[in-house]
Amino acid sequence: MAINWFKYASPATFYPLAGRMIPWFAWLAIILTLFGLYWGFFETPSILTDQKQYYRIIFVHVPAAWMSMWLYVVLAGWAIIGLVFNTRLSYMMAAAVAPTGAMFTFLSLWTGAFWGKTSWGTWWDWDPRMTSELILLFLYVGYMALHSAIDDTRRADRASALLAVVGVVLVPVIFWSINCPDPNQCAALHQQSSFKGVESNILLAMLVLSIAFWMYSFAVAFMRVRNIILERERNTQWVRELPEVCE
Amino acid sequence: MFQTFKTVLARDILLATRRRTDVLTALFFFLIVISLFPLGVGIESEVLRRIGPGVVWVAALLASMLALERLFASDFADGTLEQMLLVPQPLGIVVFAKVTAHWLLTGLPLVLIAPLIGLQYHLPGATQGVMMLALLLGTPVLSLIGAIGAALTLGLRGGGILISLLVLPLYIPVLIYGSGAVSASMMDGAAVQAYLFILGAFLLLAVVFSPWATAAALRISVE
Amino acid sequence: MFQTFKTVLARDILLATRRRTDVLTALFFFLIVISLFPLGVGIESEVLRRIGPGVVWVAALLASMLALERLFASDFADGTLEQMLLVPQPLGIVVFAKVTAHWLLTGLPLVLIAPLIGLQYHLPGATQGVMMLALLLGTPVLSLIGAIGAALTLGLRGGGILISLLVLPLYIPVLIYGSGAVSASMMDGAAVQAYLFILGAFLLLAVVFSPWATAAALRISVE
Amino acid sequence: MLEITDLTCTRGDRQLFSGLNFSLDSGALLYVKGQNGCGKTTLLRAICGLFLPESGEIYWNGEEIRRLSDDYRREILYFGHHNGIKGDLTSVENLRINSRLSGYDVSDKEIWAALEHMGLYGFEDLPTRVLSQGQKRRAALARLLLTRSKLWILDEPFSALDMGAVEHLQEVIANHIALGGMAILTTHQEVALTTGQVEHLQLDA
Amino acid sequence: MLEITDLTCTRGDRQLFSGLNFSLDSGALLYVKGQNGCGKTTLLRAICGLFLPESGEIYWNGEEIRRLSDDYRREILYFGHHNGIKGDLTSVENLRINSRLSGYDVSDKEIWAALEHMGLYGFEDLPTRVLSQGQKRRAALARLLLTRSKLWILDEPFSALDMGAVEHLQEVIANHIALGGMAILTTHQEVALTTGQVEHLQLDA
Ligand code: HEM
Ligand SMILES: Nc1ncnc2c1ncn2[C@@H]1O[C@H](COP(=O)(O)OP(=O)(O)OP(=O)(O)O)[C@@H](O)[C@H]1O
Ligand SMILES: Nc1ncnc2c1ncn2[C@@H]1O[C@H](COP(=O)(O)OP(=O)(O)OP(=O)(O)O)[C@@H](O)[C@H]1O
Ligand SMILES: [Mg+2]
Ligand SMILES: [Mg+2]
Repeated sequence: MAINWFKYASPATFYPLAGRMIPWFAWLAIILTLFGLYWGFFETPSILTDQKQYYRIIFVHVPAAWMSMWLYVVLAGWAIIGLVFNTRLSYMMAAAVAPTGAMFTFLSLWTGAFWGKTSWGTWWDWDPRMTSELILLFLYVGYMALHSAIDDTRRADRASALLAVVGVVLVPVIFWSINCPDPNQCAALHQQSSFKGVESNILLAMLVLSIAFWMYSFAVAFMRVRNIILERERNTQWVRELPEVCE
Repeated sequence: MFQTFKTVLARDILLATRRRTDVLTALFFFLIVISLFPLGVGIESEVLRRIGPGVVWVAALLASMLALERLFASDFADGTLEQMLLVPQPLGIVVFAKVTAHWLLTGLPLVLIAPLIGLQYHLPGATQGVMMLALLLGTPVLSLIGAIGAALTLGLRGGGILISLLVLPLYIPVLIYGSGAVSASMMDGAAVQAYLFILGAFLLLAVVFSPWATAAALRISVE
Repeated sequence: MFQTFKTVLARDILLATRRRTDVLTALFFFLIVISLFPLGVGIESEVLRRIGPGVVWVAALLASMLALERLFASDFADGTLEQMLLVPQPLGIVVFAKVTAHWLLTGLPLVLIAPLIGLQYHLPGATQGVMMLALLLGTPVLSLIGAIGAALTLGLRGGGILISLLVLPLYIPVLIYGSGAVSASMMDGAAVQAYLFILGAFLLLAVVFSPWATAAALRISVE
Repeated sequence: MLEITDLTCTRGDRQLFSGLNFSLDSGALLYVKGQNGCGKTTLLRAICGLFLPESGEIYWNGEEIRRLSDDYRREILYFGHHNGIKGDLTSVENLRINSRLSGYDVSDKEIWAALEHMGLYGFEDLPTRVLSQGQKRRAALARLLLTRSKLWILDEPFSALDMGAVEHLQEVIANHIALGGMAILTTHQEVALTTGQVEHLQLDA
Repeated sequence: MLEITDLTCTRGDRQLFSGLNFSLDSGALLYVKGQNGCGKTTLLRAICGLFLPESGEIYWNGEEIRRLSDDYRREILYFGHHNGIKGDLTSVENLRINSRLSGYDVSDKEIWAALEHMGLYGFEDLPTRVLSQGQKRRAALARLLLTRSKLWILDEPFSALDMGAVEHLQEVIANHIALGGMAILTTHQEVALTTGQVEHLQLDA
């Protein structure tokens, strides 16, 4: 049996579906966060010496950094689908994902800065990863700024989608330029990280929290997309008939 | 098709020469920014030599970006852009012609003036050649990428400064490799070639993709 | 008279908030320019600390100038400027209100963000206070001087870049004393006061003279 | 009360008109006519003080307008080829700011009434940028219903308006004249204005 | 030859019109009427392909216009609320560039003749920026005398023109129709067009 994907691309169908999924994602996010933090804080103390306690910030820092990058890919994916198939829902999804992505970017910068202050003795340096993260923040802000600067929603959607696509073409180039501007020397404050070097308890907490952030992103993006749907479709019959609208 | 390219190119250059100042202002802006730095930073030649390549490239970025705003805005305001969208030729051609004119008027002068800057910042002779070459390869990329931003922000209030927000992050690779090439030429001649090669690759990519992205952006913005 | 001032000020702030981005873009431009430098210049903290004050001031100059273009241009294009010239109050008041709004939206945010830049360039804590104070005194001067340039170039093609040509040289004293104050605070606390005092004097002069000069320029440009 | 003596206006090296003399009393309307490019707009802007004539004087109640400045500007309302409204603000906000700047406070109720009067009911709260050409014009013209200025200077106010709106605007102007106001008007459309004293000024080169 | 089926256009959240159907043959003129803001401009821009309609199709000689793109654009001439001429160039230069871009070379003699025809004799060499409102309009309209496009789409072409010019323009349009051309027109002025087949489309909401 073939699934009619375009059926779910209609806001009217997607709205209730998203509504039903939000609680699941929200609860998963809460449970996993609690578990991850518990594990990170109470099951790992033995391996961290006293001056290394701040290392625990890794449980927020690294998942946030991962999510920030992944969400940009998601954003661009929706943008491409929107431009190709001209489905309104994809634009709405893109617009709904952006603030969460920006938030994680900021979170990773913020936690990284604190970590840096304690670990490297400086709030900020021009380490490649840090620089890339900063630029990612600019890209998110650019997307949101363009979207909010245009108040014809159709134009706003399409223009900012195009920007996201241009961004995603250039993002690898930008990151690659920052990481290795000179083929001979790739000095960085971040060590060449690999999972092997990380203690398994820490790794577990980190991974659990990554999944928790992921679930959180789903829940928040769905909530936001539902709001966007309500606002944009407020003049349609089906929105007027919704119980939460007509009361 | 070539006829269209030629007409648009000639038109934009004619428009610029009508106001003679236009041709020179990007250049002057560049020069002024470059000259402001020693005033703010101090005039020790060691420091200047150190920051010279970076300053030149940042100034080039800003000059190119500043001029970008006008790329489509005035055509948009008086309705001629609408007419260009109705030209019976691919819009990408028109865009490419406009960007070419823009580069000839704002990018090329920077390339030609480069040696003068070399003097201001005490850069050695060989470096100046590299700088010109790097600017020659890099500034068209700036114009091409910038055009996309200019098209997207068309007719928006605060367009000028919104463009910078969208476009400056995308300029970063050019900045890094451009100033990298110049810095490298002061230390190690061999690495220069790799830098220039990468800049060339950027240019090729930009020429192929940017006009079409810009055209798409224009269609969205004019609607 | 105060009523007119209030109305124009409220109007311009309302216009800016209508497009929420407008308020933030000058700020982001400033941040991006500041962040570009290390990419071009290199990331050694010694060099960064050395050029930090200069970079901050040059970026502030550019951000303020870029935003200036919009000060009268959009009012000119849609005919509201003409209507303002016909307001039964001295034109200087209207101009002063517009410049104040401009500074609140573009200058003040720079002052508030200054400490963040201090971090990026590894500036010591005391310096950051001085930098904020210097920016607080200096940025209004930039807005006031810039307004004259914006009024003179109104409606000219390539206005944006022409403004920079007229205005940047006039900005130089602010740049020199502003970055001087910041640099001095890193070495010799006593000299700082003198620098700030001079900046304050500039501000006073600008507040007194610039609105009338701008008003005169506007009358000429609109005719 | 408005008196013009020996007015000559030049643009570039073209002399548009020279030695123009006329005067306009309360309750009178002056209808400036002429081909495209004969200098109607230039004349109107000169009367507003926005354009400096080559020679000649313009008097308001016997005083030179350059000398009066603020006091004169309080008495006039100029409506030009441009609408003079901000696209980013709604019609209501535009009108409110406009009247505040002209020096009188108008209540929101009056503003909404004026807009409804101009046929913009339902569009009051949209940014004027999205309005159609004619709707923008209507929003700008709503000022006429709120102003307390005596001398209206209207440059082609009827352009872009549909027929209903043209008729309506004629009434508004006629009303103003009937109440002792003054107006100077240009238009290329045949418009019937009957109330008050209508004078004609042919500006042809 | 131009056929429109079931066209619906929306701006913001306002539906301007829906389910619009009509077709237009050679030698016919379509007169689009309606109040300010009813969607005339939007309809005309949709026909040009500058505005994407919410739903419905537009066919030219049986083919969808989006598919034809270049070939369709060669057949149409659009004249909107904006003049579409550069203020920094002279009328002659503007016209020359315009026709080159439309794909045909017109000699300078023809251009000067067209401008004289439009009553711009003596103004050909001024930058159009200094021309009066109506003169700018005339310079822009001179394109109609040089074009070889079949379908003219004219949005209020008569606005700002003086009476002589309005009459003249009517002749030009009538001529085009008589030679088998097509035109779509909006205007708020009463205009008498007699030649050819004149259809009316009332667009009211
Ligand atoms: C692309 C974004 C980022 C990723 C993927 C990332 C990833 C990581 C990872 C995996 C570690 C663990 C061990 C290591 O490799 O050193 C780490 C450590 C750290 N990160 Fe990040 N990070 C990112 C951005 C940032 C930013 C923006 C900052 C600062 C503002 C920052 C500051 C730090 C610090 C201070 C450490 C501790 C290093 C140590 O003490 O060994 N990171 N990061
Ligand atoms: N720099 C200049 N050089 C020569 N002629 C000029 C210059 N500037 C303006 N003009 C001429 O001055 C006249 C300005 O006329 P104005 O705008 O007052 O006309 P108008 O009567 O309002 O016309 P319309 O009915 O078209 O609005 C035009 O004929 C224009 O060509
Ligand atoms: N974002 C939006 N939200 C609501 N309404 C909008 C929006 N954008 C445009 N409109 C409306 O769409 C209509 C556009 O009409 P259009 O410009 O096609 O009118 P027109 O028939 O050409 O009028 P005119 O005779 O005044 O030129 C206007 O009524 C305008 O208010
Ligand atoms: Mg006129
Ligand atoms: Mg219209």
